[in-house]
Amino acid sequence: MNSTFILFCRREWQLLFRNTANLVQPLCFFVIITLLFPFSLPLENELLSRIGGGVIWVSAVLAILMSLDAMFKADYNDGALEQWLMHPRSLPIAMLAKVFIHWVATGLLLTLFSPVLSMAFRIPTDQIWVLFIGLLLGTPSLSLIGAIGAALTVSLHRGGVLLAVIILPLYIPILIFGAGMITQSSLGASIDSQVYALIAILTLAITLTPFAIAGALRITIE
Amino acid sequence: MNSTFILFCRREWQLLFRNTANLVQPLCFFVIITLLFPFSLPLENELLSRIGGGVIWVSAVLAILMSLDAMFKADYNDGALEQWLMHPRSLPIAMLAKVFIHWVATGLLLTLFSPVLSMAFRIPTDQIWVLFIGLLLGTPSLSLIGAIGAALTVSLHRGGVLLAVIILPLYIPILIFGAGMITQSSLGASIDSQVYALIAILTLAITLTPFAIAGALRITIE
Amino acid sequence: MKFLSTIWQFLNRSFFRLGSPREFYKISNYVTPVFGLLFLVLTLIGSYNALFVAPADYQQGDSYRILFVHVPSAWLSLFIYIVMASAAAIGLIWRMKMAYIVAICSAPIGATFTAIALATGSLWGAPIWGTWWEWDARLTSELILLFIYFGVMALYYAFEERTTAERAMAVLAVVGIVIVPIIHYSVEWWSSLHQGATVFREGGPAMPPSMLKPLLYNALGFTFFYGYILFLRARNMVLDNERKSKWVQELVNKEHNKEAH
Amino acid sequence: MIDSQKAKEVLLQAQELACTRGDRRLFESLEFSLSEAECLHVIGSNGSGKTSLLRIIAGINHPTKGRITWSGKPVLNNHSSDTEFLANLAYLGHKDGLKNELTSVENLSFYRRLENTFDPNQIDRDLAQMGILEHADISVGKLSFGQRRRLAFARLLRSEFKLWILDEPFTGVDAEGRELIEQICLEHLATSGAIILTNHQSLEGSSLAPHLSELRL
Amino acid sequence: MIDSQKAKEVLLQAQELACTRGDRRLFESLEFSLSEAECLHVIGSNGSGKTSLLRIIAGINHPTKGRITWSGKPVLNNHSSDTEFLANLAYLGHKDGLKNELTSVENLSFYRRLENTFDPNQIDRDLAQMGILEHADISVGKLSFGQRRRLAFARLLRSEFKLWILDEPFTGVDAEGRELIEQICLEHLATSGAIILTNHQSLEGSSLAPHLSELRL
Ligand code: HEM
Ligand SMILES: Nc1ncnc2c1ncn2[C@@H]1O[C@H](COP(=O)(O)OP(=O)(O)OP(=O)(O)O)[C@@H](O)[C@H]1O
Ligand SMILES: Nc1ncnc2c1ncn2[C@@H]1O[C@H](COP(=O)(O)OP(=O)(O)OP(=O)(O)O)[C@@H](O)[C@H]1O
Ligand SMILES: [Mg+2]
Ligand SMILES: [Mg+2]
Repeated sequence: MNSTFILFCRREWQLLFRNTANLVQPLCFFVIITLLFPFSLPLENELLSRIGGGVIWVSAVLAILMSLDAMFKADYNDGALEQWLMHPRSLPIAMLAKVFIHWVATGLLLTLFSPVLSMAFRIPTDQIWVLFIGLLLGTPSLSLIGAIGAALTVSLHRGGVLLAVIILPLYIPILIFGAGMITQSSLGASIDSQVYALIAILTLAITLTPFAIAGALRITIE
Repeated sequence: MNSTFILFCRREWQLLFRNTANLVQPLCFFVIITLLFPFSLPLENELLSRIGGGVIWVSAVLAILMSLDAMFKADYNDGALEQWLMHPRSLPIAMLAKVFIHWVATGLLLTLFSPVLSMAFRIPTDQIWVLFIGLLLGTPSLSLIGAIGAALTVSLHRGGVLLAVIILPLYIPILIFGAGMITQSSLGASIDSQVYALIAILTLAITLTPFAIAGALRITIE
Repeated sequence: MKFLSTIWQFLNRSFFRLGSPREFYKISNYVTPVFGLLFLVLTLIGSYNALFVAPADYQQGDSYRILFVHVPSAWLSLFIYIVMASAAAIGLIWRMKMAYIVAICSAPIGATFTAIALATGSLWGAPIWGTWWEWDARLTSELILLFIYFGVMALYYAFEERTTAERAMAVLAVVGIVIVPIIHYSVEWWSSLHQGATVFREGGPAMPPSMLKPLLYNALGFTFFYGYILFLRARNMVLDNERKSKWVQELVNKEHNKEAH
Repeated sequence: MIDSQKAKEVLLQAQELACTRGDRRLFESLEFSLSEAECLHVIGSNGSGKTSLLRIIAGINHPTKGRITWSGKPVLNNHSSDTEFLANLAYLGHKDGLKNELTSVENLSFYRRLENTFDPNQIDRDLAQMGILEHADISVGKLSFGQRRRLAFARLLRSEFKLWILDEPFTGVDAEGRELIEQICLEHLATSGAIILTNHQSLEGSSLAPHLSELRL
Repeated sequence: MIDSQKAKEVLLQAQELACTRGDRRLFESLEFSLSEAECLHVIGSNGSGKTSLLRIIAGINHPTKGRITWSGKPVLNNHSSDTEFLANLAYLGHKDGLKNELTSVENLSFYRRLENTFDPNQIDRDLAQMGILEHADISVGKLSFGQRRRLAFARLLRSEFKLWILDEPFTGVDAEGRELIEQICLEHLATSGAIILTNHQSLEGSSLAPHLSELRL
């Protein structure tokens, strides 16, 4: 069981680095979306710093969302998924590994990068930490939940947008807690409840979503 | 030449309606992205109405962007693009038709829907019109320019994010003019220069991009 | 003990009987009109009482009467989701065709009630809160519910193969259930404009009986309306899905003969 | 055989064709010509460059060196604006250009319209000829592998292409379908068309034999 | 032939299998059994349901009705948790499960690791056996159609699967490759494995003939 996880991690990791573009793209995307806002809003520093945290969260959600579509597509098209379905190894564990590497390449990377962007938005230093922790706790859940949607839409030709439509509503609670942390801390209030909520969501997601993903794949692949 | 346009329009239209989900998804996506913001920002009406126009523009750009990836993917995978390349009919005209239907399903639809969202953001009525006209003039250019990126990345496995990275910078001028119109009009200033700029971009895009798209396809398909 | 097991067996049998499309169709022949009738009677009584019997509110005047539509629809929007998700889960676990049909037929009805709750809430909010929309926890979570309903339907219609479509839809419906507690507890967990639980709360309803009675009548009436529409839609779907089977062919022939005579 | 073909017009000529993929030189100074009513069987083991050659002729890939002429006129380097050549060319490879979402009829109609040879009755007849009329109204994504190959081939019926380029046209079709396709190819050759094809089995015993010439890679 | 097989253990048995795709009934009350050292050739014209049958046996699709037993034990409805059966099963269809971005060696290594039979030297030997060692280090997306099919087949070498399910294993491979594959199948049968395959040409003349039994759809 343990080695299934490692085996799949290894494979995904290999694939990730085979095309280094894969590694930097979600990050670039995150940065670009974030930077679109200053272009489209009236230019006032105070306005920017007030909405900065929210914008970064929304951009993170969108960057992850846009990378989801490709998550199972290639494996579906070339028949690799069929082979895994037929294999006695645990599919949920394998999928957990896949999602884990996906998170490393998207969520983790952009979390690490978020402080830089925060500075561009002139977000105060203490709130930068809040943002960082929120993203660190929130993005794995985004990858996990998103993978369910990716699995459900893998056999559809234009799944990309449908994926967004079914997954975004499920992302909203995470967004509310994550972005809420920033609003709270800017008011000087405690952020404990949000942190607990994010941890609870993450725990649930790690334990339950692998089964949902595996189940969804078994359903959609025929 | 004319009939090439109609022939391809017809085909795309057919494909669009074969799966009605395709038709409503970009719109849903636009609505959902727009609605993400209120969740992630401090709740103040005055703040919302100030950033509303910009948010709607950014959402439109992102909704179109996310639908671009699928534009040529299916035709590439099943070999239809090869067949068109080999055909004596004008490829640029054919591609113009493809983009036109894409725009109808994305840009036009979400332009028509934008007034409703504007109301949710409490944007004043006169600015709703400004937003509407801006989107109507701007979104076709977004589809056209985006199609170049879609054509360039069609043969890549994870083109989606790369596409965004290469296209978004090209979108920024349109975004600046489009969203600038709203800022200008909220200050009571004239929006003529932005309107002219958008019209100029659109004219250029319609005349030039079809050739760029066709050229890009010839390069990337091997 | 024996008694209990008999009951269990009976329940089990009837459960699986309902699970067969043919049995369902037979039963629905009787149940559908009953539901329709109950809906009419209850809603008429409820609405009469709501409009003419219940007193005007001392603060809100007559505008509060929108409550008699708003609250039942809001409850139903949640109730239908629970029914849909449970049916979906049953379908996934026991591979029961009927459960999927119930789930997919519930989705548009649920979405409609959600839309009605949103619309009436907005209408009501305009005079009470001075705004028809606010990005407040209760309201936004209800809006998310609407999107989840849309997502479930979009997913179903995106697949060509029916069996795949219904099972994929079922997974999403089950996953989406998390929104229901969020909506219900949103008023407690976050400070909200929307008022807290007024009816189903500890210490009984905080509402005079003259208002409570028509509310409950309407709520029950709306529920039967849901049942009525559900059965109508499910009947159609059963016929469509089973159009190749013998019993539907026989049914069609019978109808045909009737017309011929 | 050679004598009878000398009289026919030479349609396609390749001179000094060379192709390098990655580090491997697939072929070099390849020369051949193709006349009317001739069927060129490109033979080679796996990876010898048959598909590459066919795609070069079709203008999808580019040769490293060499020239191709069509009825004596050189084909432009990138083919793209050489409408005369393109109008005479049909390529059928492993990918078939059919849309999964559309039905057989819709797919075929699109290509017929593209080629200005659209006629709804004809389409039905063509599908019937290929033995897939029964499945005309289910979406192509649901067809079996062989049915799909048959549909792809149906495109070539009654079209005005003079040169057919077929990459392993018999993959996936059953014995009956194979005969059918050979028959259709024969008819095409009889109307002074030309065919370039690859196939891993020898075609010597087939009905195409009298028209066959071979090119070994 | 029949006598000699009676003695062998029956591995797979299908009872009353039925499959409906869309509105079409493909087969009904299909019964067959497969013993050790037996090669079942599923024969049928295009669209007769061969691929559907193979995928049902592999557990990728679901039958409309019927039961499958493996060494006497019924296979669970959805296969998913029937690890004993799954561990004995290899399916090779038109899609091959190879990653375009990875090289042949990397692709093969992944599957070998998945099956706990990883050994780097062995992999090189297997690629050499399939005649693609030369291309071991270019990414699979660049292989020719036939090379890719050979690589897909290489997965089956030295694996512990008892039952091979092969959907048109000879498509795209050249004559030499075909012989190679037949040879490998023979070896598998000799070690009391079993094979179910489809192929559009008859296999009567091939080296598999002594083990062959036919199932007509
Ligand atoms: C768009 C605006 C609104 C939305 C989306 C909305 C939504 C809902 C929902 C979902 C419920 C059911 C809660 C549950 O059962 O847990 C509900 C109940 C209720 N709503 Fe609203 N509402 C809105 C506006 C209003 C307004 C303006 C009022 C009046 C001031 C109001 C009064 C009530 C009452 C009295 C209940 C019953 C509470 C109970 O006993 O649970 N709502 N609403
Ligand atoms: N999802 C589906 N919906 C409807 N019909 C389908 C579906 N999938 C396959 N079919 C039909 O089932 C039939 C059998 O398909 P299958 O792929 O099993 O045939 P096959 O015997 O493998 O044919 P071939 O020799 O062409 O590979 C075909 O007529 C096909 O059109
Ligand atoms: N993009 C590429 N980069 C590097 N090498 C390539 C590329 N494309 C193809 N090749 C190599 O070129 C050779 C010829 O490929 P091609 O597809 O033309 O062969 P083929 O004769 O059609 O073989 P098959 O009988 O297997 O279809 C192969 O060895 C392949 O590995
Ligand atoms: Mg080839
Ligand atoms: Mg098949």
